Amino acid sequence: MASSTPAAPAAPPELRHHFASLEAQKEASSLGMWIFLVTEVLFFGGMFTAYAIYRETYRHAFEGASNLLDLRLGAFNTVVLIVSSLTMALAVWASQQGRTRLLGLFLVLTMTLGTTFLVVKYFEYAHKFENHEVPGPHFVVPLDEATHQLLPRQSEMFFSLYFCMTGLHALHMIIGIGLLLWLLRKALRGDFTVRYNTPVDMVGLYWHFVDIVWIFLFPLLYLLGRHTL
Amino acid sequence: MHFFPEEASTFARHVDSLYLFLIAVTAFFSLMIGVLVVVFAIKYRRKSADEVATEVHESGVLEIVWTVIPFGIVMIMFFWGARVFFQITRPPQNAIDVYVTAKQWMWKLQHADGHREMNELHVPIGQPVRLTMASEDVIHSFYVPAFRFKRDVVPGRFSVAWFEATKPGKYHLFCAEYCGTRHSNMIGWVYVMTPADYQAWLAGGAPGETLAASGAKRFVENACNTCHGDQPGARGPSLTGLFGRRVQLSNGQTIVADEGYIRESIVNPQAKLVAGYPAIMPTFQGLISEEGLLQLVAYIKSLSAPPPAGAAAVPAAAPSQTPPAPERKVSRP
Amino acid sequence: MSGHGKGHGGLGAYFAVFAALMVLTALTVWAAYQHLGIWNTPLALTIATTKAALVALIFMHLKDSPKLTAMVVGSSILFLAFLLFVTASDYLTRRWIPIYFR
Amino acid sequence: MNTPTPSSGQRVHYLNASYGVRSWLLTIDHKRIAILYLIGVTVFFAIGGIAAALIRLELLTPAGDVFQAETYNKIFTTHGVMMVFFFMIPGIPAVLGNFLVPLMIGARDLAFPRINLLSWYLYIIGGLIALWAVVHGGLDTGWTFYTPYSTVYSNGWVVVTAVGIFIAGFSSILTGLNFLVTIHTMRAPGMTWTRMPLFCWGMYAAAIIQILGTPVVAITILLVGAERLFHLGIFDPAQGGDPVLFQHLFWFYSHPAVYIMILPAMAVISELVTAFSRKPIFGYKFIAGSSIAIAVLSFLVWGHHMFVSGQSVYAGLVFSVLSFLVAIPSAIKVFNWTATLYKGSVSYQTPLLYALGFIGLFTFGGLTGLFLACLGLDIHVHDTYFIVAHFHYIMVGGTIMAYLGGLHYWWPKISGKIYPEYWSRVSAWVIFIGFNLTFFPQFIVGYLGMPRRYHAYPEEFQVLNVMSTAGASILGIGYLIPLVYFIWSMRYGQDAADNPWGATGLEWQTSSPPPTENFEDTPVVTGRPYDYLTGRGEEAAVG
Repeated sequence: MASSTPAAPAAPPELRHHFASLEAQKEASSLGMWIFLVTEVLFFGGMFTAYAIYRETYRHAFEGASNLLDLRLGAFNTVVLIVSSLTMALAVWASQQGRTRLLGLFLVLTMTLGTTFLVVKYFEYAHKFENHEVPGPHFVVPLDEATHQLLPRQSEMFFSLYFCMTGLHALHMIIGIGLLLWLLRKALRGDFTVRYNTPVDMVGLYWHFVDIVWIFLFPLLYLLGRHTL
Repeated sequence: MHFFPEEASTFARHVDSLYLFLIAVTAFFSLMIGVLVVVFAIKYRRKSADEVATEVHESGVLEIVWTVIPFGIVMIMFFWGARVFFQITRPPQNAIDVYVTAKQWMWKLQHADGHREMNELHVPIGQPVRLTMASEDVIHSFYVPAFRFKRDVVPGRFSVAWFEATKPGKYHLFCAEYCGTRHSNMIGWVYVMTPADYQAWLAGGAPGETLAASGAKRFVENACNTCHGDQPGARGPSLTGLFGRRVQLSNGQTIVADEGYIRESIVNPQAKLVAGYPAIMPTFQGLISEEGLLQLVAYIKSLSAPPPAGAAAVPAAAPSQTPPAPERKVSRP
Repeated sequence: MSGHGKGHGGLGAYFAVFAALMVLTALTVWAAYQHLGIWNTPLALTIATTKAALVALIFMHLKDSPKLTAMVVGSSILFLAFLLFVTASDYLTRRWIPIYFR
Repeated sequence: MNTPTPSSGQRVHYLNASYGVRSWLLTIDHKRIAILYLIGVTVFFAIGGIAAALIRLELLTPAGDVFQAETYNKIFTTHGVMMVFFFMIPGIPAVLGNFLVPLMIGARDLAFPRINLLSWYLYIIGGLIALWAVVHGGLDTGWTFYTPYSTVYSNGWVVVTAVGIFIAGFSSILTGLNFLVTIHTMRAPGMTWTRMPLFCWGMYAAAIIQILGTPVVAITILLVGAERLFHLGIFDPAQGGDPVLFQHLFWFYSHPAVYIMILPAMAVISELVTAFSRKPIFGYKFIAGSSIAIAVLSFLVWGHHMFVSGQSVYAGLVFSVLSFLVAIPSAIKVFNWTATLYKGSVSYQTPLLYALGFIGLFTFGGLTGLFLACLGLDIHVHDTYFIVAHFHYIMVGGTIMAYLGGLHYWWPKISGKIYPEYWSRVSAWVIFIGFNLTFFPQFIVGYLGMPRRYHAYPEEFQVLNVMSTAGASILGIGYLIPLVYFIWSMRYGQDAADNPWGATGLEWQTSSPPPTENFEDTPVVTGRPYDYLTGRGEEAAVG
């Protein structure tokens, strides 16, 4: 997955032997990246389908279980990711302007924000483990915050989906941060110029995509049952 | 050599006719393509190394023709197939009930009057039989080739199917969905009997308590009666006369209370809440065995049975009593 | 340097989109607490889709991308819809024919 | 790369441009990667084939007396997993497609050569992991992994196999991605979409499915693994999960996957029929368009695997009608191939024999598919040997015939050598006869009601099973013959001419085997494809 970015090698002549021109090469990279994102859409799509079906079937359990997620942390993470998308977009802009130091700055900012997201996520997860809200043998059916009665047993399904969806999203974040580190190294080495900055662009696309996934996860997981409170 | 299994149900003839039609189409087109390919290949074989083929202009008309004709044919197949499918998927009202529990690797079949069988099923001819099936572990599939019907038994829900046998005999019962190590041993027999023989079979053997009676016990064991006990001001809706009725749900929809609905209301009570009642029933997911669920359903069904006997209906088409047949089958675990 | 030069509305557009995303995030949290009946989810999804569209069009430069890219994105949405809605069609219509009539 | 060392004044081509294991394992030349795939695919085919032989051996007698039931279940699972994920799906695209797509469109390589190599490594790693799981640990779920058997009840190595398949899935995605981008951005000047060989159209259509379908099965199989490891309940009815949802997600990919297997096969046949009739293909646009139509429609028919699973009657109706519709583009192709032979100049060389075999078997296999789309009938034949026979007609009779036909057709280009014509014709006939003897009886035994995946079966089915096993032995020999003479020809075969068949197409205008850069100069295409009548073809006006 990490190799998704069809990037040119570090070698100075960025034009690979089998392309006619840099434009053609960039066009191919960009198309390849977008197609890769299509596969990512369907990859997450499988889980969104499962979510949609069970959410309809076990609406009550899902709404109750959703209220147990920490909305403040979820909203904070949403903001963090949106800011990181902005800094990523600025990084792409900086690379196109050939402003290497600015590029480095924005890459570091994006990485920091991504790491912040993951740290917050870690605390959310830890909290779930403490509360026995992790599906599996140690799962304890939680109380409904609205009615203070036990939730239906199927609330476990909500947490199954919650961990699968956010876990996979977090994995994408980790890969994204890895890609950013790689970019930073190349940027500091001065690989990117006004003429050649495809890798920044490609990683940018990936990063924004991961942000988009979260934009959907946030309301579907955190906001689902708030009106019942 | 046989090319068809025995035709022993009302579906069999329809399915076989459909099959023959499809075979005819298959044979016609396979032969047509085969003959054309061979004829062209021979007739237009290359005679000299530098031979040039004759130009044949593409023909839009031809393309349309061979798009539209197959379209027409497959639509005939579709509608015909759908008709047969509807017949197979919709049980008639006058069916007798048989409850099936599938588990690795056996079939447990229970008649409403309490007869229990293992890997064997006795049914009369000329009487629709509705199977309400549940699986205790993995997916199984109830398949009787002679009846041309099968139905997956999916865990976590009831699978309902029906058939009407037409020809006395002994037929294979297979599990058709791969279910683990001894999948191919999960087979049994269906004995189709004349009504007289069937009555004799029913009369013989000692039926345990009826399924509905077992269900009534479970009803009390699980304390269902505290809320659904028909007492005035009960916390749950009355179940008497519920089965088969339209129910008004709290979300405004109405729904027919069938086996699936009753099962769902036990394991996922909040899914389809009856209008006017609070969402307070706990889920029994994982707390009641599949067999127990079937018994509860049989019990609730019996609460709506037309005769007030309490027990589930015994086939109404019972002719006059006949002496027990000599070779009656008694089920053995 | 395809995509560049035309300018993507420049930096101003980025900050405008950022502001819009923030506002929409606040809006969706606020809306989640309102009693809208069956409309809570559709509204949340509409807001999310709007946000996603903004990110895709501006941050990901989809607005200035070749038509082919738009087709690629369109096809992903189309096939995701196949997956979601055709699967859902099974679940939604399972009870259309009750298995028992009286 | 090592330095080119042309020995004894030989022409330098991609095979002798460099030597040594490193030069192969680190190659980014699409032609060499195709060879790597050829080796991998052949090995996995052999493993799957051995499993098939053991299955047929067991089914010779009704009693399950050769293997334990559990062993038998592991064997058929091995057969399914190896054949589907590691032979059929990569088969034609990764071997022939990899070799030919750049050549046919006049490109020097695929768009992302290093990703191409990566995808081979993913394939091999995934394949070895899966092989280790099914052989060492054993897996008894069938290749379909139906829940809750796979997630809760099976004792097999589900998680490890799932990881292997997951990795191989990425290989498939990357191959598809590479083809799509290459075909979009790297066609030679003048190579418009309607001048593109039908082979590329087929690869393009298959790539669409690889891109859109594979991720869904990847996540599904990941969820199965996670469910087994962490006791999640997404498909487990004991926790309120729905096994039928697994089937939806699984078949969303796995039905279109059948078209990943057959679309490239159809693509090969389009090339063979026209080349050996020496005549332009009849209905070029319809064949090309039907490939795309199949690719799209194939995503809407998966529910016909679930007619008896308890999915809604209405969903069943919709899936049934769409399944019938997807048959029509296939029919269009068959009619057009037949019409291409009409008034052609037909030469019965081995590739054509395979192609004609394909047309016959695919037609029959495709038509028997209608039985399964037909709701009322599918209820009876579902999960019986009728299904087994049907899909083997499509996959073995269709895909493998086309794969072998294509391999024979392009072998002179790939290896630069000629294989013995006599033996190759023998192999075509032996395979055709052996195939029919193996699988035709299975239609009958299936309609009689023999369920699939049975280790032991009632005695009345024995005669047909014996016939099937007899046919399988012939079929097995049939597959060994090409293996022998292809290897033989690499050493002892005569050198092939650049264009031994007198075919059009850019791949025939470069030397055999092609140089590493494919073409001395970038070709320029000036005419329509398959222009056998004027003899101009997609002539490369070199310049």
